[in-house]
This record gives sequence, C-alpha cells and structure tokens, in this order.
Amino acid sequence: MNSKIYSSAALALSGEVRDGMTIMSGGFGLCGVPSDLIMALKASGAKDLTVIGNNVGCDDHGMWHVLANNQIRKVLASYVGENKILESRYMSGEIEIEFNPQGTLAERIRAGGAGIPAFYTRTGYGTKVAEGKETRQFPGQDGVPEWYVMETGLTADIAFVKAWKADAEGNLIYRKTARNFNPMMATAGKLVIAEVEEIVEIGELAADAIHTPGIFVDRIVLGSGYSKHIERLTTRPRAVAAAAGEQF
Amino acid sequence: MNSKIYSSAALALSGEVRDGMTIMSGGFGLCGVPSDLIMALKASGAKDLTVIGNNVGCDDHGMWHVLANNQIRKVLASYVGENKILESRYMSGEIEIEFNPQGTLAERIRAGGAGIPAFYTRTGYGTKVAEGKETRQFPGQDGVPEWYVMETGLTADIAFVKAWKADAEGNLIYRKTARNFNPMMATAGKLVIAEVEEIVEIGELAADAIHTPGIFVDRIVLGSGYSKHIERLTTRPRAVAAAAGEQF
Amino acid sequence: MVWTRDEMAARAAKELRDGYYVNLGVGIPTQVANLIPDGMRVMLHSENGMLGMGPFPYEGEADADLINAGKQTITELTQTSYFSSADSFGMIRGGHINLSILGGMQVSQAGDLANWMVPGKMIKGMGGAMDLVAGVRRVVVVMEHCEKSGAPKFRRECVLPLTGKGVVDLLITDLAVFEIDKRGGAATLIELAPGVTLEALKSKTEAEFAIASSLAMP
Amino acid sequence: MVWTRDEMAARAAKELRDGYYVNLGVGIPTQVANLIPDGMRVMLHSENGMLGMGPFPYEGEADADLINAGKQTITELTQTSYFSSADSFGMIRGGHINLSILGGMQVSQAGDLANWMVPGKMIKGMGGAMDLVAGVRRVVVVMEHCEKSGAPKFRRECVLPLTGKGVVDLLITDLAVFEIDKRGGAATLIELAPGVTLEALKSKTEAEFAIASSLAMP
Repeated sequence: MNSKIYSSAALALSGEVRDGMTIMSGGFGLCGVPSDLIMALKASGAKDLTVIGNNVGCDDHGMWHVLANNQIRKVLASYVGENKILESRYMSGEIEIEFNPQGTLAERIRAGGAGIPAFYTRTGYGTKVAEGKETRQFPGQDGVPEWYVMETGLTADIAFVKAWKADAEGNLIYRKTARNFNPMMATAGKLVIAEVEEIVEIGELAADAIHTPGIFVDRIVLGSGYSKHIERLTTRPRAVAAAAGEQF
Repeated sequence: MNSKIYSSAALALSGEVRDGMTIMSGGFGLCGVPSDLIMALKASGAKDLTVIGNNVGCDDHGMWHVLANNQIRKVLASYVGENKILESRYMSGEIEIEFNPQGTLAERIRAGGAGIPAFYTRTGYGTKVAEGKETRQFPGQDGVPEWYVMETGLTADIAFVKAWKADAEGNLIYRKTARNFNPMMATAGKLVIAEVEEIVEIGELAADAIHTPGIFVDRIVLGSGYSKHIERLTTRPRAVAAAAGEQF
Repeated sequence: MVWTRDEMAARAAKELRDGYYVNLGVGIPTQVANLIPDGMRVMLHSENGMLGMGPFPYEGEADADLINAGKQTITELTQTSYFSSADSFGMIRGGHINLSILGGMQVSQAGDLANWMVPGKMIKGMGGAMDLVAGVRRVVVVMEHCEKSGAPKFRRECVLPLTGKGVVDLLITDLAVFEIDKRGGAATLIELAPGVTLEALKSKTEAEFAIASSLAMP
Repeated sequence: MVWTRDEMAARAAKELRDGYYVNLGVGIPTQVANLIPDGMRVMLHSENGMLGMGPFPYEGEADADLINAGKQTITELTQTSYFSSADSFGMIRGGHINLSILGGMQVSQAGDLANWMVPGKMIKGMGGAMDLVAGVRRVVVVMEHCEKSGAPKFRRECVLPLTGKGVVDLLITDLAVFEIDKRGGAATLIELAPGVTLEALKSKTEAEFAIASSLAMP
C-alpha cells in the first residue's frame, strides 16, 4: 500500500483542491490550527471556497491568509471576533457567514462523520439561529416537553486536521486544548489530511489512548516550525501570585 | 466535598434503587461488565426494572443474575443469544425486549447523555426496527436522497459503568475492548456509578488520555475479584500457528 | 449606593456549591474563579475542551496548546482532563454542568437573554453562549442594571436578538438580584443593593417583577 | 460441481483491496482473515470497538478484556486502536469501513438482506448487522445457494424479516456470484461455479437476474 505520509503540505494537497470546494479546518483561536496545510491551500489559488471552522483564522494567522487572498466565498463559524478581514467582508456582503453556535457546529461535524443526517438540539431555539429550521417538542431532562431545533450533519470535500503525533497508520493524538474541533473534522472529510508535529513509529502510540484511529486519516504531513503562536498571553508574576493567592 | 469513593457496591447503591427504575449497564458479552454493581442490584431486590445494555447478561454471568431473580420487566438490547433465561422469558412473554441495532443503541445512549432528544439513521430503514417510527429522506453520502429512521435519545435513572482505573475525581480509563458501551452510559445516567479495578492517585491518569472525565461519575467502587471470565476462549497452538501462518 | 463589580462577582460566587462543575464567561464572571471559598471543591469547565482549569501560568511558562475559551493562556491541575469540542458541548447540552455565570446585554422578565449581537454593529458570533444557556442547569447573568445611556437592560422583552429564550435563572445587577422562574415566565426581586430604594429600582427597570416576602419592605 | 466453503471464502477474499478497512461476520466470512494476500494491507474492524484485529492468542495468553464481536479472544497488532461502541458504529454508519463480508439467510434481487430472525423461532437479536449493512460502503453476502430443504435463498422478495433494504452489492453462493445494483434494484450473474449450468442455476433460484456479457454462455 502507498504510504499515507507526504513530504510536504503542498504535495499532500496537490491536485486535490478545486474552486467551489468545501474545506473544514480544525483549531480554536490559534490553538490546534493546521497552518502549513492552510498556507498550501492559499498557494493552490482555489477560489469560491466554503470554509468550516470555529473561527476561520485570526488576524495574520491561519485561514486569515486564505481570506486575505480572496479565496473564500462562504464561512460556517461560531466566532470571528479576532478576524477583522472576515468581519469587514461580512459586513460589506462580500463573504457570507453562517453563524453556528459552537456546540451545534461541533455536533453537526460529528454527525456528518458518523452518518447522521440530522439531529435535534435545544441550542438556539427561539433565536435567529432557528429561523427557517424545523422546530418540535420532545420531553426534556425532567420529562416536561421542550422545544428543539433540527440541525443537519456537515461534511467537507477536504478536512485539515492538526494533531500532535501520528504514526504511519494515521493514528493521531492531540495535545491539551489543541484537540478542540480536530477529532470531529477528521471523521467528516472525504479527504482527510493531518498535519502533525511528530511522526512516531507504529506501536509508540498506546492503543487505548489514540484519539483518532487511522481509518479516518488519508494523508499525513509533518508540519514545520512549531514555535506556536499565542493570541492572549496571560501570566501571573510568580512572587505576587504566591503571596496573594490570586489566580485570574 | 464528600468523596466519590464508596467502600462497596452495596453502599454505593444503598437507598438509590426503586422498583420500576431504568438501569443502564455497560459491557459486551462478558467484557467490561460491572459485576459487583449488578450483584448489589440483585441484592437490592428491586422489581419491574427496565435494563438497557448490549446483551443484558450471559448465562450465569452479569445481569443474568438479576434476570434469574425475576427483577426485570423490560430489556433494551441488541443481542441476547448467550442468555437462555432472557430468550425463553421473551418467547413466553414474561419479559419485553426492545431489540435495537447495536449501533443505534450505542448512539441513542450517546445522544441521551449529550442532550440530543432524537436523531436520524439509515440503520433499520425498511425493517421491523423502523415500524412505528418516523422516516424521512435526507441527502445521502453521494447527495442522492435516502431514507432515514428517527431514533430517540436514551437516559437511565442509574448507569453502571465498568472501567479499568479511576482517580478520586472520577476520571476513568478503560482497557482494550472492555470499553464498549461504558463511556456513553457514563454520560447518560442521572446517577452514574463506576466499578473499577484500581483507584489511582489524582494526577496518575494522563489528562490527554482520560476517556471519561470525572464530571460524569458520581460514585466509584473498587471491584472485587477480577479473575475475568472468558466466554469463548479461542487460541492457536504456538508451533502450528507459526508454521502454517493460519490466524483464525 | 450600587454594588461594585467586585461585589457583583462576590454575589455571583455565592451561587457556587461544593462539588459543582462551573463554566464562567468573560468579564465579571471570570473573577468568580478567585472567589471560590476555601475547602469548597469547584471544577472549572472551559468549553474549548477542558475540565479542571487552573490559574494563569507563571511568566515564561505559558503553553500555546493550553488556552481557555477566552483564548487566554492557562494551566492545568492534577485532575484536569481534555476532550474534543463535541464532547465538551455534549457535557453542556446534556445538562452535566451545574452552573454557568455569564454577562448579558439584555434580560427579559421571562428569562430571555440577549448577549451576542447588536443589529447594525459588527457581528462577532455567539461562540458557545447559546449552547451554555440552553444546556447548563442553572444560568446566572451578571450585568450592569442600565446602559450608559440610562436605558434599562432588564426588560419586558429583549429588543436585541436573543441568545436564548427562557434560559436565565438568576440576574445579578449592580442594583439588585432577581430570581427568574423560566418555566413560569416571571421574575422576583430577592435582594436590593444597600441604600437603593424600590422606587429607584423600578424607575430603572422595564421588566415587571414580584417582590420576595423575605425582603422586608417598609 | 459446487464451490466449497473454502472456495467461497477465497472468492470473497478477491473483494479485498490494498488499504481497505474491513469488517468480517461470523462463519465463512471469518475465514477471509486468513486469505489476505501477502503485501496487501487490510485492517480488520471489530464493531465492539477495535481497529487492527490480530490473530487468536497463543494458549495461555488470552486476555479477557480483548475479544472480537463474536466474543472470541483475539490479539492486538502494533497499529491497533480501541474506541467506544458509539465511535465504532460512527465509523460504520459514516461510511468509513470499505467492505463488510457477512452471511445471509435470504437475499432479494433488489439487494434486500434477511439474516437476523426467523418468525416463531428463538430471536437472538440483530447485534450490529443492521448497522453494518446500512453503513458500510460495499456489502458482500456469502451464503449457500439453497436451504437444506432445497428452497431457494436468492429470491424476488425476502420472506424473512429484513436486516436491510437495498443493501447488498455482491452475493457469493456455492453456485454463482451475482452483482446487485442496489439503487437500480437489479441483479446480474457474473460468475458460475465450474460445471454448473445456467439451467441448473435458474432452477435453484427464485430471483430474476441478468447475465453479464463477460460470461461466455453458449
């Protein structure tokens, strides 16, 4: 069998991106973002893309570069507050944004990957999010009927995933809060490409601790330059914190 | 805060079981079965129980004891083929069984724990399983409309979970295929009790490798006597296997 | 005299209970993390995939892979666990989080909450707020009683687009605390800031509310 | 001359492709695990929560926590991963498994499959069979062409309760192999066991089927 490992993000994407495609990309803020794959997507020059992700980039980082390059027509996201280009192009009507509650977005992607075309959630009932969607009652947690909104599963032509470690089989593990949307996206792309910080020998990842089984991963790329970016560096001075007991 | 750790299954269940309750219990065959909790359920003597589980016991093991003690009125399961009492009481009409496809059962429990009252699946469309249920069309994997069946989320008054290790916070990890239905059930019980083989110090379980976060677990019991039962011991003789390359 | 932001946070902290799993929004709610009483075990949930949020890191020890939902660098505790966004919102939607404390732009007497967008202004998105108010068992909103313009924020109906309908259990402002029966659709005043008269409160409130018998009104 | 069980398993093994993720049912399908060609990478899925199923353990090395969906003790490989039943059936339902090979009681010409219950007989349950046939991309059924009584099992319509409607892609019997267009609802004979005449086959088949042009019929 051909190896799943590709020597660069550009090679992993080569010939796969076409205008009008739907691309999912993991990450929350700057955390767990498949940056090399995103830059390869920019280099592909593909236009009219629909991009699904929690933030779809932050100023000067991640999917922001693809936005700035005018390749994106539509975005599905939950929060774009640190993304001035996206905010302004949305307000000007150049880009369509479908705002999804964060949990609904996560569950829609999980559903898409798990063959569930639609599900019901209480989230968003009675708000703009429910407009035009089917609503109906089911018994709530205490048995009393409550209103729910039907949401549909999401899939993508290509899913970009950022993981910490991979083996050649494509088994992935994520690190701390860099996990976020990546595991669901790994199940919901027709083509799934994982960008990782380390490729380890098969057998090094504990079988009980694998987050994404290799079945979901088509291609693996060793990412470059993981001097990771921090969006909001918040620290406490060591001496004062110890004295005052203040935490936040 | 009171400790989540109870010194016995009987104490963990004490005063919690009432006639007519719904109990979920993890396990697949004899693998990953919370045996001590089940025996405490038997000792409680509670009647007219509804039990949700993949098999609901195998001859002389697990929930079979509660069945044999005439405490169960209804069962939701996917397969009862190694459970003669359940088979015969079903055929005689003493016990009601709602057969669920295994994946539908797993997803219904996951949905119940995740606040999803209903979802659609292709599984069972056009079969007895879909009788009386809403069916509708959604675009399938290739965009062509396909028929799906609506299934509802499942919760329980009490969920019994069998894990390998717990810490005092209630974080759990499972071992190999003993994981099966346990993680979803841990999310779907109003009261969740975990029976484990080892209680470790907080911090010993790697934060990235925890399968069930402690938020889901109300009570923890150290199980007794883990000389685990094997339903179908299948082995290969060492020399012959090496020579012939036969695997199964 | 009105309550300060610190006093509002302290009042919100009184909603904590031993053993609670709690999600805190940005702003005043974040301060509640510093007000957990000694000996009370409260685990903080961060909806980007973490349970058991620790304090900010010491200088030089920040980890880019470890941030909270406000995208601030944080630390882990010994009992911390990490999970995906789907699992995190499964916890929220499934009613496993005991308490959410968050900010608001407007609250209605029936417990509707608006806190995510102002028509015509830049829209940033609702993030996890709609999921939190729909799923968490007890939702506490902490906000100023009035806008800078003096316009009331506790209203008969929210004018701004809703984050959730019938979702708020308790409203803490700088003037008063209201309990809201979100099923019944009715609010009750349960506390007044010292020196704030009922007349003054009513003049700054559009919502209708009952007055708790425990409030010894002259 | 009819195909033996080993020959039927060998025919089923021809459906394997390099890189496939495969789920095998009990009986003849299980034998396919021993027929993976050298150098071909095929990963076996066990729906109770495992990908990368290894062979049976050596005597004395069985692990009670490691069983397959048939509840037999098995072993793991270096690339094995474990997951929950919900995640396992997410793989199945989401179309991530390339191929499922399983047994059947009856198959219809439109690709309906019955293999889980006989009315009036003891009902054991469908286990994961309904999920597999509904979710796996390519479903191959291996079964005897007729019942012991001689009654045909490949039929216009299944008489037994269905496991899935329009789900079978390929039917391998001891007499022949049929390709089924499950969307179009039509079957085509593509292979005949050596020495089995078309007349003999038709006499033992209730289903209607076309004959592939590749079959050089006299």
